[in-house]
Amino acid sequence: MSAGPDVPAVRVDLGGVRRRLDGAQGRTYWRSLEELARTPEFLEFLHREFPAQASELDDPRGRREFLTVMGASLALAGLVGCTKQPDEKIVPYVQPPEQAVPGRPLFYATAMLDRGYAKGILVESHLGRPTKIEGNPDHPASLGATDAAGQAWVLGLYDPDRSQTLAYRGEIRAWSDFLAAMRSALAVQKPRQGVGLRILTETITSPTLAAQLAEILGDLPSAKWHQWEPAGGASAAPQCRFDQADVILSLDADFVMDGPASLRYAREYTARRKRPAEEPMNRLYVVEPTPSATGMIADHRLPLRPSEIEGFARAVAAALGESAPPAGSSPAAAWAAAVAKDLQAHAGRSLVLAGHYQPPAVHALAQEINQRLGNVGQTVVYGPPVAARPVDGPASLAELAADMKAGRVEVLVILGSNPAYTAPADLAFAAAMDKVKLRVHLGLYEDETAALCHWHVPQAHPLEAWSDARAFDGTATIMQPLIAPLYESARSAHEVLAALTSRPDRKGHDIVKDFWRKELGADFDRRWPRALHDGVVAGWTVATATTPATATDTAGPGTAPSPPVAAVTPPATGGGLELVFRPDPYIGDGRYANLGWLQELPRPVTKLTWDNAALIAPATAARRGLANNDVVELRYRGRTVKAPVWTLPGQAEETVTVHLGYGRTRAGRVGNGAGFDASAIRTSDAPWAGSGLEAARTGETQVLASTQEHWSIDAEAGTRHIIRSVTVDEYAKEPEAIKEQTEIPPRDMTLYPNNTFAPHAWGMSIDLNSCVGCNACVVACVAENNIPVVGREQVAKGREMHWLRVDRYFSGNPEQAETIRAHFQPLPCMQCENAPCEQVCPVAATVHSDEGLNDQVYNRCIGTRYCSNNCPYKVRRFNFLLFQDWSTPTLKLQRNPDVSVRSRGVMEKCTYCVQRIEHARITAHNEGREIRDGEVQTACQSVCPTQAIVFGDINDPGSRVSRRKAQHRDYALLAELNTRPRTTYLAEVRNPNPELSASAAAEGSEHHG
Amino acid sequence: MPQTFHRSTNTLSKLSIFGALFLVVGSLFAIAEINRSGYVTQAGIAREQPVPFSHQHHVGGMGLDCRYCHATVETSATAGVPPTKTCMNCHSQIWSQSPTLEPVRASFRTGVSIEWTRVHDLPDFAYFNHSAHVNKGVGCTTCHGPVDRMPLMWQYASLQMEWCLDCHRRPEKYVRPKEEVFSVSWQPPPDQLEQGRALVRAYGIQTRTSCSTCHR
Amino acid sequence: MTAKAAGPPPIWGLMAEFEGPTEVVEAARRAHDEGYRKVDAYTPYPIEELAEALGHHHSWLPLLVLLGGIAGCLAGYGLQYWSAVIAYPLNIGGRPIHSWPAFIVPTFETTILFAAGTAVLGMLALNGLPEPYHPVFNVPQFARASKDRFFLVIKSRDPKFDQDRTWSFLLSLGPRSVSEVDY
Amino acid sequence: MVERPDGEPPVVHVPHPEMHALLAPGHNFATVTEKISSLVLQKGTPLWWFAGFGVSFAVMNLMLVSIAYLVFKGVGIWGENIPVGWAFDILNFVWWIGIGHAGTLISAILLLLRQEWRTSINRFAEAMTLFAVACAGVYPALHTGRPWLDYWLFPYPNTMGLWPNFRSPLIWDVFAVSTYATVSALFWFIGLIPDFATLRDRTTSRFAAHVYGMLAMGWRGSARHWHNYDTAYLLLAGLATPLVISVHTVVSFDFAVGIIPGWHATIFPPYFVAGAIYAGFAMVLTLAIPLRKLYGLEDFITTRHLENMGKVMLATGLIVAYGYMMEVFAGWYSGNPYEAFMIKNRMLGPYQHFYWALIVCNVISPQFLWIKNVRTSTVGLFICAMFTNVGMWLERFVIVVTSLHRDFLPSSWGMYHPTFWDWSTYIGTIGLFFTLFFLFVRFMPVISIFEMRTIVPGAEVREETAS
Repeated sequence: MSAGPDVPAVRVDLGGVRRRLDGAQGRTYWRSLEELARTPEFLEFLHREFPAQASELDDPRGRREFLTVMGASLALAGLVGCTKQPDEKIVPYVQPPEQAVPGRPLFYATAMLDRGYAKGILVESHLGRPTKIEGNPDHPASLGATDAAGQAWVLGLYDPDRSQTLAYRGEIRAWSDFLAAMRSALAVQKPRQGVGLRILTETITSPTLAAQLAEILGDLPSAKWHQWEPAGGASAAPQCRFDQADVILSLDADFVMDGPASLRYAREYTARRKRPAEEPMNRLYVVEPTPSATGMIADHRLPLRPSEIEGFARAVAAALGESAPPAGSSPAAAWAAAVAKDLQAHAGRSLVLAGHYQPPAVHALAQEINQRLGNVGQTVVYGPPVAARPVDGPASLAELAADMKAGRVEVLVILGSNPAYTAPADLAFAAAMDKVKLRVHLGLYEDETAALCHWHVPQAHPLEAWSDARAFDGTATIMQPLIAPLYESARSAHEVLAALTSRPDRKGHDIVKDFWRKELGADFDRRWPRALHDGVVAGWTVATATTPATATDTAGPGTAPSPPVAAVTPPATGGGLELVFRPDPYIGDGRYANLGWLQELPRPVTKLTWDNAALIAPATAARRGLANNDVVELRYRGRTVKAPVWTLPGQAEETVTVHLGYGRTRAGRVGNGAGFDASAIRTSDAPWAGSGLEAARTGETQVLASTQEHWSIDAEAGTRHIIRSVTVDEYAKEPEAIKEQTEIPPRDMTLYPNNTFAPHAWGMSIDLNSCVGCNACVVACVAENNIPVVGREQVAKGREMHWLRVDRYFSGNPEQAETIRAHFQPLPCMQCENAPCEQVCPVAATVHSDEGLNDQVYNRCIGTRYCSNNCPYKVRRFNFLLFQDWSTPTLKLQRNPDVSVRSRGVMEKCTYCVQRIEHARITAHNEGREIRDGEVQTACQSVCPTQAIVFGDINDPGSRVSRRKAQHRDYALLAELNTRPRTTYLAEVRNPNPELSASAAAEGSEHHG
Repeated sequence: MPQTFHRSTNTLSKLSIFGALFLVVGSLFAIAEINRSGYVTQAGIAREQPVPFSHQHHVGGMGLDCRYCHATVETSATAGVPPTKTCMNCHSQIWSQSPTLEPVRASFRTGVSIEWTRVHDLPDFAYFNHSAHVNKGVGCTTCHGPVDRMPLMWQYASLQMEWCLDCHRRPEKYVRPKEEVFSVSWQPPPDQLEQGRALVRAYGIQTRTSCSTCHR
Repeated sequence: MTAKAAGPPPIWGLMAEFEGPTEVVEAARRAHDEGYRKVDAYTPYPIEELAEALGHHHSWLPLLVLLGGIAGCLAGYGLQYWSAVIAYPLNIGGRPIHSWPAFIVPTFETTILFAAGTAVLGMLALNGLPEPYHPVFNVPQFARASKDRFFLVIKSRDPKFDQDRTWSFLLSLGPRSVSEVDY
Repeated sequence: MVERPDGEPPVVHVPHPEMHALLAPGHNFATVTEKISSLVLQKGTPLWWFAGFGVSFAVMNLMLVSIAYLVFKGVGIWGENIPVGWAFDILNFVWWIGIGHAGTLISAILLLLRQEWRTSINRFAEAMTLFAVACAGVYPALHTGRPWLDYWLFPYPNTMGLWPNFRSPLIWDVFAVSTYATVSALFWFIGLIPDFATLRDRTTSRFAAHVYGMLAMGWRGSARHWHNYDTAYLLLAGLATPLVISVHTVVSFDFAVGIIPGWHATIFPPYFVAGAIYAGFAMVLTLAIPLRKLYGLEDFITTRHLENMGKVMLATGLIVAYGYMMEVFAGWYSGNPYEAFMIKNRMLGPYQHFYWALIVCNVISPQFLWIKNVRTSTVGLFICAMFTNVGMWLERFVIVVTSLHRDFLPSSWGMYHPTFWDWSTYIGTIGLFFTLFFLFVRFMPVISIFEMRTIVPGAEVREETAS
């Protein structure tokens, strides 16, 4: 038993869990096993989970301390200076810029990169300040949505910890000095065909960059270009058409959240689940080792150890009459058979896809099955690769490391990559770098790699520089700068590569424009501005840009399925655990580690913030006597790392999942020291999974700040009808049943006059069947509404400031991992018509608007917190301390000028983005018309990949939101309190396969509300 | 037993009780008055500017239209303070040597903006939109006063919330025909209230006193 | 000190000192019967009988307090009605603008406050307090009026007042002492 | 009656017998006056006073430090969070306000009920009330996020054209508590005027004579004055009685008006009032028992006083117990899952030991007061009183924190952990309370002298003279 000084470990009594679940009537929802087990240790843990003392006194994060002091002085200023405002200056332009109208934002089309692939975005700019990112509806990989990381890009631009100066061995140098150094280095290399030159990049889809590289490799044929994508390349992924697929089998593919096409896939997949009664629903099977958003919302989910997935795929293939040997040994043969049958029944309208982290063999099997089912060309397309030169990243990096060790590398140019941190441990990359005479690094931060390089060139943020990139389907986007580089010594990859060419000092703008002048040919002058405006280069397909695929290209297009390489997933050596590596869902391979928005964003399933953990199935943990917050030593292939344990329902037995991207040492003030570095035990031959892991308790414990572990939960959730979920058959039979789960007081049963709202009455509908829990809406809300980051300690105290949260409830039996499901419920302010919060505010700081908004007036609020106490949904957030950053200049540039920046001591909450409503109203009235349906889009709505959120005027029966609320599965949360929420939900409707009734029965509890 | 107090203390002590009451009430009243005075609101106080720009001369004298300089008043939240370029449109010819205009020319030469002192300064948590008002028949002079008689600009109204509310509650007291919005000579007709009501109906003006109208 | 009768200078009154409550009440009655009207008595604690004996029966105070209470009630409810219904009507939690049940509570409090204030100020006013200087304090024995002695004073303003006759009358009441009270 | 032969004191008819129990025999006007006023006027101050005052004052400064840091950093220095938006601040406010009920109750209601035994305890009970209310006032003023804007709670014509929301129980609090404080202060001061006069006439120091003289406002005990005085005092009592009932009713509205399970209960007003009286008397005993010992006031504050207070505690304690019972019953009877869970969570949830400790302190311990020996022993009463003081604090903790930390949506359940600053502020207010109390016992008569005179033998006018 490991009991730390302050935090006791929590033992899960699975017996207790079992007993409770046996006793439970109806569906049981629960959030934490400890709660379910009701162990006394848990109650104890609840008490001492966060040792309470005046922690602000010894707050580890100096910045926060400084800020709170600032806050106090401001507060005191408020005391004395309550009468006069200080004089302000007006500083008009000297020459007015074209287009820019002070007070009206402009939107520019560009793209964000995910593993090098483009996702189209529109960037909102206020007088030249990019403040907010929206998806580009015209872009195939965005369709108007963005992911969480995309929202945070604008914060990345303003990150005060970005590297700001060009340096040689840490001393400031001029760009010209750098060029000189490169010139002399090239002078040496040129005669020797560049044999000593190595260029390391991440995955590259940029045609311009590809062309530049091609040019360089042309001049220096012996030079080598290596690629390393720590988060896993997506080169093997085909293009799927989920809108065409009735039955989908995902082999560990988290397609709704992960990958360059996730936004489009999520949209297409959920589009088939929006009108369950009226239109045929699709059905999703997921096989995966660790719970992903996709798996948690699937109709059927089978947790398998990484080593078993290929077997399962073979079993399916076998059941489909594939020639491959029948895999009777597979643990889930029956399951496989049922799936195969279902796939067969929908031949041509089914889809099998393998995840990024699966070995080529599984991809090959998926491709075989699709071919066999005649899905190819229907639901899935195997096209030419989009990446400039798809390679097997780990292998490429290993080759480079070998060359360096052997002293064959004289000049190493690293573009944007951070191998010193991300490289698998077995390559000892950092050590190998010492052997290189001249090391050059281009990066956004002075990171672990920069520290080891002679030259560090600060990279211009993609929102500051000209470039281009291609989407998963090959569509090209010109990336245009929104703002001149904040730090003038910043350069783009194009400019650094140019330094290796005959024309060293070219501007990124010219490089990109010249490339496209060639590509677009005659009518360039017409197509170029059009491409910039649209965010896509219309009618352009890759011609010469990419260099031909090399031998290192593994699962390339159409290549015959290579036999499973033993090295990739070694068979489970009995006894040991299997280890699964995954990039963090938000900070990825660590590149976003310094972005507080993402660090503080609860992970979709674990709801952990600010830390990664060793995720273990409850039963596995119990067998080993492990519990949440136990720190274990992970021993894997002779390397070790210490990690806190987090038990996760739905995790495959005997597996441990660790996320990459944490344990950074030079990420910046936010990212440093968060979590542990999983790549310390990662090996290049098995980058994503392997067996033979030992987890030994150290006796230490470490508190993990999870927004819903410390908001613990138990079976109460079920009896309160918070989540309502039925099967499609049940829904077809009695659609009314969903509404009738609680008793709603009739509108006229009141002593009060019913208020009417005019001209509009704003309302929102959230479709639980579409929500995949990706949390993009939460970051969008943070970005739009100037919501502060509070830090681990405050999150641990329960003081996170997110106006919108995504609640996650588990259902199913923790004993049978295949029955575990998560139900995601985004919770903004409900904007109750009978708002309990308003009545109790002594100073009328929260009152109703004439259009039914529950206004929160920050400047009137004195902070009694009564409103929050009286809010049954607990959606109000309070500035307990000065959480807002009032001091960092760059962060001020990001703020949305249309939303008040709240200071210490005031309550705040979701306003339905009232600033957007007012903007639309004024625009409409200036044009002499009323607001159109869909003209006002809340931040959460516009970012949502699955369009789960719809906002509009419920006075207008024709509006989208009204039509949504007319559906039978529309229900209001806690309606029995007669709060009359304006935000209502569409119940979940699942489409299980009757064949798999066995597991369906285990989920049985699901089938009664 | 000797007297502890002198005779006079009787009157004094009696006075002190009522005196205290008057003192309290009086000071409260004084505070209320001070808060509304120009000392706090800055209303009616002409502000020093780097260049003594005279609305009286440009508007009253030469009859420049407001929109010549405040170009975005009909389309944006902010009316827009003109760029130096706008000044130079004329002053590259007229008064092109005048020493008082040197700062303008300097700004144009060097590209460094002129730093004007803000005269109308709403708190940051109040979101005012010029276009919304101008397009609904609220004239410039209604809030900014007789600018054509202001040699140096000063704040005309108190800009306090009660002042905003006055018009937001009963716009008919102030609205004027749209074509008169930019006129500095317009005076409310004797039957302003009737005309006002007609205009309120015609322009679809809402009396919006919900908090989120201005506070977001 | 028992001073013998002296002519003018005029004095404020004559004061007789008694041992106990019974004596002073008896004395007061006698003085009243005698026809003296400008008579007052001073005791260390309230004695109901004394007031009757001296013939002041009712006090205006209750009426004042009632008026004060009514004023407070009107002021309290008026303020709430005006501010919530007329000055700035707001839809708060869907409750009616004129939420009279909620307004009762502050109204009650203001009623009490005004009434209590009136009671205190009224009492002081009716008693002519504060009055730190008073002729009776000139009499040395009077210090014991706040301890264990009881005093009866016949003021010179009384039409029947005649220094000598009144003096002897007081003596006839069997006091511990009789003294002149200077202005 | 017997004519009095010579100077010996008159034979006094004996009023209802227990009168004796209210005042030890052998006292007359002079002794009563001398004894009580000497406590104030004595030269040299007892050592224990300096000790007690010193400690209290030090602790009060801890409060000042905490408040300074609070204003400097914000309420985040406390352990509060979402969902537990109120904790020590409001529960201590309610605790203090509750304590602050005994004084006015004793003075007003017992006066109207003609309970003569009140005379020797009402003075310092009222003082205690004022000091408790002062301590209570600290919290609502400081628990806000922006205390420097608290004046917005008062209705005054402002440039924003805004007014408070009179539907909010917090505004009711503002009115109720400020009215209560004012009226109690007036009541207390009126009661003091004649005694100030006594001190004015007793003291030998000219300075003291001036100070007390000013406070006495020239009181000279004229019959006409006493007449109006009695009327005013009676009227104030009549006004204070509904007030004292209303104050804790209004405080209970803070919770009863909310919709949180555990708050939203119609039983709250009566059982809050009962609880307040319960707590108030407990605190009076806590102070009276040491005080009479230290000042040797056993003659004036007799066993019978203490026993009566014990009886009141027992009665109100039973009402409070009934309140707890009804809460549980309602939780079950309502059939409302939220109410039912709230009860379950109180008894078995993470804060269960607070609940059970509360039951022990507030329901079990007062039962000992059925025993006369306990009621009449200072030790026994003191222990019971201490239990009640703690118990009433626990009751407020259970109501405020335990109800908030798990309400409707399990996803937003949380826990509350008091921080150092929570405790320092709370303990600090206790320091403030005793600082004020020590000043009071040093500079003002702790027992109403003129009212004591009225129960001295011989105070009544002999009826025979009437004829």
